[in-house]
Amino acid sequence: MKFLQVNQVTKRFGGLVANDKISFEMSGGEILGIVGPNGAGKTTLFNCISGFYRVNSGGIHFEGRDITNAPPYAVCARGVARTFQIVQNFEKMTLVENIMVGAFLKWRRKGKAEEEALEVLRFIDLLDKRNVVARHLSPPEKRRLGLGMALSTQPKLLMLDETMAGLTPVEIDEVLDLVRKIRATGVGVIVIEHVMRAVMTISERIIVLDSGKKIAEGSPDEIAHNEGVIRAYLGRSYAGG
Amino acid sequence: MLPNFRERNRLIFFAVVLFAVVYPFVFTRAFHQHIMIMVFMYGLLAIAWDIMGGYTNLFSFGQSVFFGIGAYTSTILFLRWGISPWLGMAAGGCLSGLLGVLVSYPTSRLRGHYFAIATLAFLFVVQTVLENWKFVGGAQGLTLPLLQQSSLWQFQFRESKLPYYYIMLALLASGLLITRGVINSRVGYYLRALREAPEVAQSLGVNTARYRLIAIGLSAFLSALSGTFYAQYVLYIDPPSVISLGLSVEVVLISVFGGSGTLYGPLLGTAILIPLTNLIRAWLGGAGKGIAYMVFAGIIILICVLQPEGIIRLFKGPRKASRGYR
Amino acid sequence: MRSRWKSVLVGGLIGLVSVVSFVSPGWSQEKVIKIGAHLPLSGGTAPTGALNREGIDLAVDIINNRHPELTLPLAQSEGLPNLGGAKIKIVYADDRGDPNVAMAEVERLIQEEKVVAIVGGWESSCIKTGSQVAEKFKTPHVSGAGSSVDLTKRGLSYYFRLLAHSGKVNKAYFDFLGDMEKKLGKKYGNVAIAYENTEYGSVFNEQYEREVKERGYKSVASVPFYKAATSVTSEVQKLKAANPDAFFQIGYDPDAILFTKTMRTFNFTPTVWFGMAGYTSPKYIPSVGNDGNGILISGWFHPRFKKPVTMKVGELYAKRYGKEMSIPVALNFMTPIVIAEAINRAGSTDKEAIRNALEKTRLTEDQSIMPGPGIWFSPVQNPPAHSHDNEGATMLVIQIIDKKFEVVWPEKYKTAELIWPHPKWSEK
Amino acid sequence: METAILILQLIVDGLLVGLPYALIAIGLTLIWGVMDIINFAHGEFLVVGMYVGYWTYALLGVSPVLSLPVAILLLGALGWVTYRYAIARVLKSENLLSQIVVTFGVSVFLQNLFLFLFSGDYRSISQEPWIKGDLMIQGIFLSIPELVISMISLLIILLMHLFIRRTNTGKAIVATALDRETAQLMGIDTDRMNSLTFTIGIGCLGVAGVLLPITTHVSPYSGFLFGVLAFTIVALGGFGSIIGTMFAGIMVGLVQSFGGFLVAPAYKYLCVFILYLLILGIRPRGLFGW
Repeated sequence: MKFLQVNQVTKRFGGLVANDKISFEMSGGEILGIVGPNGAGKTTLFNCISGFYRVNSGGIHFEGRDITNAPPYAVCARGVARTFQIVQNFEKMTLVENIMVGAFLKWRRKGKAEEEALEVLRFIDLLDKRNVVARHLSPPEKRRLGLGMALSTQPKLLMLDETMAGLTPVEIDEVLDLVRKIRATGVGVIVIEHVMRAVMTISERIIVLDSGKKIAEGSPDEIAHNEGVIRAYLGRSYAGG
Repeated sequence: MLPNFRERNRLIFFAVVLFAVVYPFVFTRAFHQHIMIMVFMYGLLAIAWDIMGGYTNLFSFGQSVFFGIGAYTSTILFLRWGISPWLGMAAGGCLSGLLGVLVSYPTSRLRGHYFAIATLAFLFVVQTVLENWKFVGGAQGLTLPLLQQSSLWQFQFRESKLPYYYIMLALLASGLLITRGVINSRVGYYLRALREAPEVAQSLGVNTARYRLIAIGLSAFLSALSGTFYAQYVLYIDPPSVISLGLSVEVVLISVFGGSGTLYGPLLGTAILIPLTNLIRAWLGGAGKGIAYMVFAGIIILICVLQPEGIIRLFKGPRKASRGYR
Repeated sequence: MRSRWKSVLVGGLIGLVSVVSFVSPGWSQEKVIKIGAHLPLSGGTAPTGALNREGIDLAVDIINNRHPELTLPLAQSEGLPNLGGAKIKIVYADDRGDPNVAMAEVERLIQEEKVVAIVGGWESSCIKTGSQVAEKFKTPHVSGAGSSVDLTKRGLSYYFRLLAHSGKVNKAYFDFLGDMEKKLGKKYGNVAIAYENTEYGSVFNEQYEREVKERGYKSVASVPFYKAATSVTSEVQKLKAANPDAFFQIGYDPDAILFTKTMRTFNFTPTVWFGMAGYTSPKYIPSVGNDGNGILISGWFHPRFKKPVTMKVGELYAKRYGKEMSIPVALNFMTPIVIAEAINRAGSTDKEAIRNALEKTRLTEDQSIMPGPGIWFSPVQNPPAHSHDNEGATMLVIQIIDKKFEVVWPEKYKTAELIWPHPKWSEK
Repeated sequence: METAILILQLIVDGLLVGLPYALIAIGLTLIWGVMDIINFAHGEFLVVGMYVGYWTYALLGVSPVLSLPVAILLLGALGWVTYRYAIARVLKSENLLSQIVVTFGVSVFLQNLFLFLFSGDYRSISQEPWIKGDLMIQGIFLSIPELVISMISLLIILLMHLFIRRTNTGKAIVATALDRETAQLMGIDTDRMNSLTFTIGIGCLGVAGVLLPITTHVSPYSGFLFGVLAFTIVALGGFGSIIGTMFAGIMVGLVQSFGGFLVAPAYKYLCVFILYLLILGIRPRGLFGW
């Protein structure tokens, strides 16, 4: 059975159709990039998969089990974790406490959860700040913490929503290494990104969305030269040449 | 700097426990013992309220409803079927917890002031129903018969207040331990997480609705224990004295004054405010026209404006964590 | 700098709390017998509490000083002769009209102030908890107010009540109604009641329902209302639809005024309108003016009712406070006198001796300003019989005539002619 | 024919009760909508107005209507002072609980201040020189004072609606309520909007306050029930919407009137709160909220 199956997923907000019959599949341990201009429905698709939005029609199956419209905590329990476009941590709690909240999903006892949390902090290179209150972190550190929190639930599929936005090239490379490290542990990754350089280098396969529809799917090279994609990104005139 | 800070806290904790145990032998006058018993009773109520208000941001005025359910359940079980108030207390706690959960389920999804107003409406509904329900004594209230001699099983003591004192102290201590256990466990972390960012907590596998209900159930249970104690202590309960906005609001003030969302904040608030109001009432009450409560309110406003986080933050010392980011 | 200032504030607060709690008010020990009094000196019924206080102060003045013209006990002498002229001193406590505050305050009076007896209490619920605490500490508690029957149905041996309980109040109404029906040969079968939904009101309603059943009347409407309501429109609508012959309204002055205004608006005029409690408060007539004319009140007291000692005490009160004596002043007036007489007769301030003396109290008609043949108490009996209830207490039926209270029944004490039936709103 | 008159009478009773409720709730809806603050002292501020009205009558022997301007100015000033010295500082702390408790402290303080100044007495204006008497139109009974108060309430509500919808300051207040940050970006001094909203919100309590002692009584504790009803109306009507609050106020009045007659007078307020809990379950955002 397929690792992740999304077929004919449609999401409407009143008249606006944010996702229009989008379908794609993922085999295990793959990095899938999702790109598209602003308002193409990328984050909406994310929220549909992770249960924050109820889907108007279509189905989502993860490891053969139907998770369409399941509540976010159930989707997470199945092994699908996500980060948020606007980073949100638990401001008043320390770093280790932030991670522990996710860790508690797998380990009921406080001691074991704390151990796992410290492990994750080492993985995302924030161990030295474990007792710092999240509010005092720098934006890039906050984003890494967000990533760590998602990881702490031991997911099989990790969905990253614009994790690289606003980072310096050096910081972007750090995140890319991190994603590769995650991928190496067998975890599947979906990346939503605007930073083309990053998504092109990291993704094995890319889906392009434009105004709610899937207009292209393929390897980074195919996508780079795809007629429709260029038109969607750079507007009518460019595509002509 | 960190280690001796924890030392200082442990020292204070033992000093307080010692003071509480020794107190009735030092202050033998019943009035002073009465004040301390009220401190314990309101203390348990404030801790219970804080589980909902402080740790889960479910600001509620319904605390006196749970208190009232505790009082009425044990009293009716005792009057109608002769069941010992101890069993009545347990039954009252469970019933109150159950009712709290059932009623809060639809409204717990609401945020901030909606939930507060819903609990206000709920308080008014329960009070009106009790006032007109003959089976529970309606507006006349219920009088517990005065037993000829004290008995632990019937939870009534004639001569001195000491048994009441230590029973309430034990109830408060158990409430504190239960709360501490919960706060430091998985449930505690989940509650603090869903207080700050419910969506993020959900995305990390926290069933926010269920954990809110756990907080409400626990808070209702502990409040009901205080209710049964009050019924056995006063031997007469009627809707206005047991289920009233005044009581709910007093509990909120105490908890916030002391510092909500902390374990010992509500206790500190009770330890300061309850003696203060009783003393002012005893001292000026006879002559004054409610001056006591004007002073009380004035202090609350002052504290809110000067120290919004509550008194307890004064004693927390420097922020526990160093500032990692410049 | 700011945080240091804050800890000073809190330190000062805790210091204040500890210092204050150890200073206990102890007065010098000249020959004084301390009696405690718990009344609502703040809260909703504060004005009535203040009137009670005036009555008690006047009674104490009569005990402590010589008043030869009065036939009240201990009026001739200064203080208590059998105890070397010891003077009575009242220690007041504010129970805010709240039962559990009453409990704490009575306990403080007994334990802290070391009073030998307790008087007072206005609301039945406060007297209930106050007397329960007095019983626990074996201290006599005499209340002049509190008409709820439950108070004397608990088999308490230290609690005594002077007031006719609401059972007798209802009996007086229906006796009066029975007399009128015989005299006019008409039957006023349909009756309705609007009662305040509190302990006081619902106990009264229970008595009312028993009288209605016993005497074969038909209760066409029974309307509990929310005390101190903002509006009683739906209550009056309900009553008007039931169209009763006799209408009973029980509640304190805010609701009495509101009912009067709303009944006028909806032109609701029962043949007989009985009012309780609120209608006797000094606030009622000034607020409603002529609209109150014709209302019948079963009263425990009337300042101008034809009894010499009552008239004289009325004058004393008027001289001292510049206004006519009202019911809240009179009800608790007798309580310090009854206790002082008992202490004097017992010749000691031992609480047990006082209790025994109170059980044997036998005051004649002229030794009390209240209507009825005098003051003596029923023995302690187990419920539902009444323990320590003032058997001598009887009721008057008073009517508001031309904005003044006049006694209209029983005939013996009449001060004016009865208006019958209740006048139309237009005629008032 | 009989029941038709009765239903009409109950509708009229509901309106005569509902409109003043709505006027009282207007201030609350603005304050709540703009600053997300529960003003617990709303009932007590109303009582300030009631005492102004009563004492004008009792001391000067004139109709409380004359004291309308005084009451509005006094309450407006009181609202401004409360905002500047209590609310503004607590708002900065973002501590939800302190924000609720501070207004609650003001309410307890005011209640006991009244008790200290005017004792616990229930006072009402019995012989109102101008607005008095009753009406009877085709079997419907009306009290003139209640009619006058309802009409004035309606007038003030519509004025407030126009102010909010038509004037610039009004729009600025709405903007602050909708999205504080964006409003600030648009150059709106949101702090001034806050104090303005508080001043206007409390000020219009003066209108209702001054006239109420004619039909009901004022005591230090009268504020409680009016306050709780106002909370419910605002939560039902949805925060910040003037027209929504008006309809919610009228609905509460009708439920109180019909519930009181058909179910039982003791349950008239109960019906209001049960209705509120039901609607809350279906539409937490209130019926007309934006």
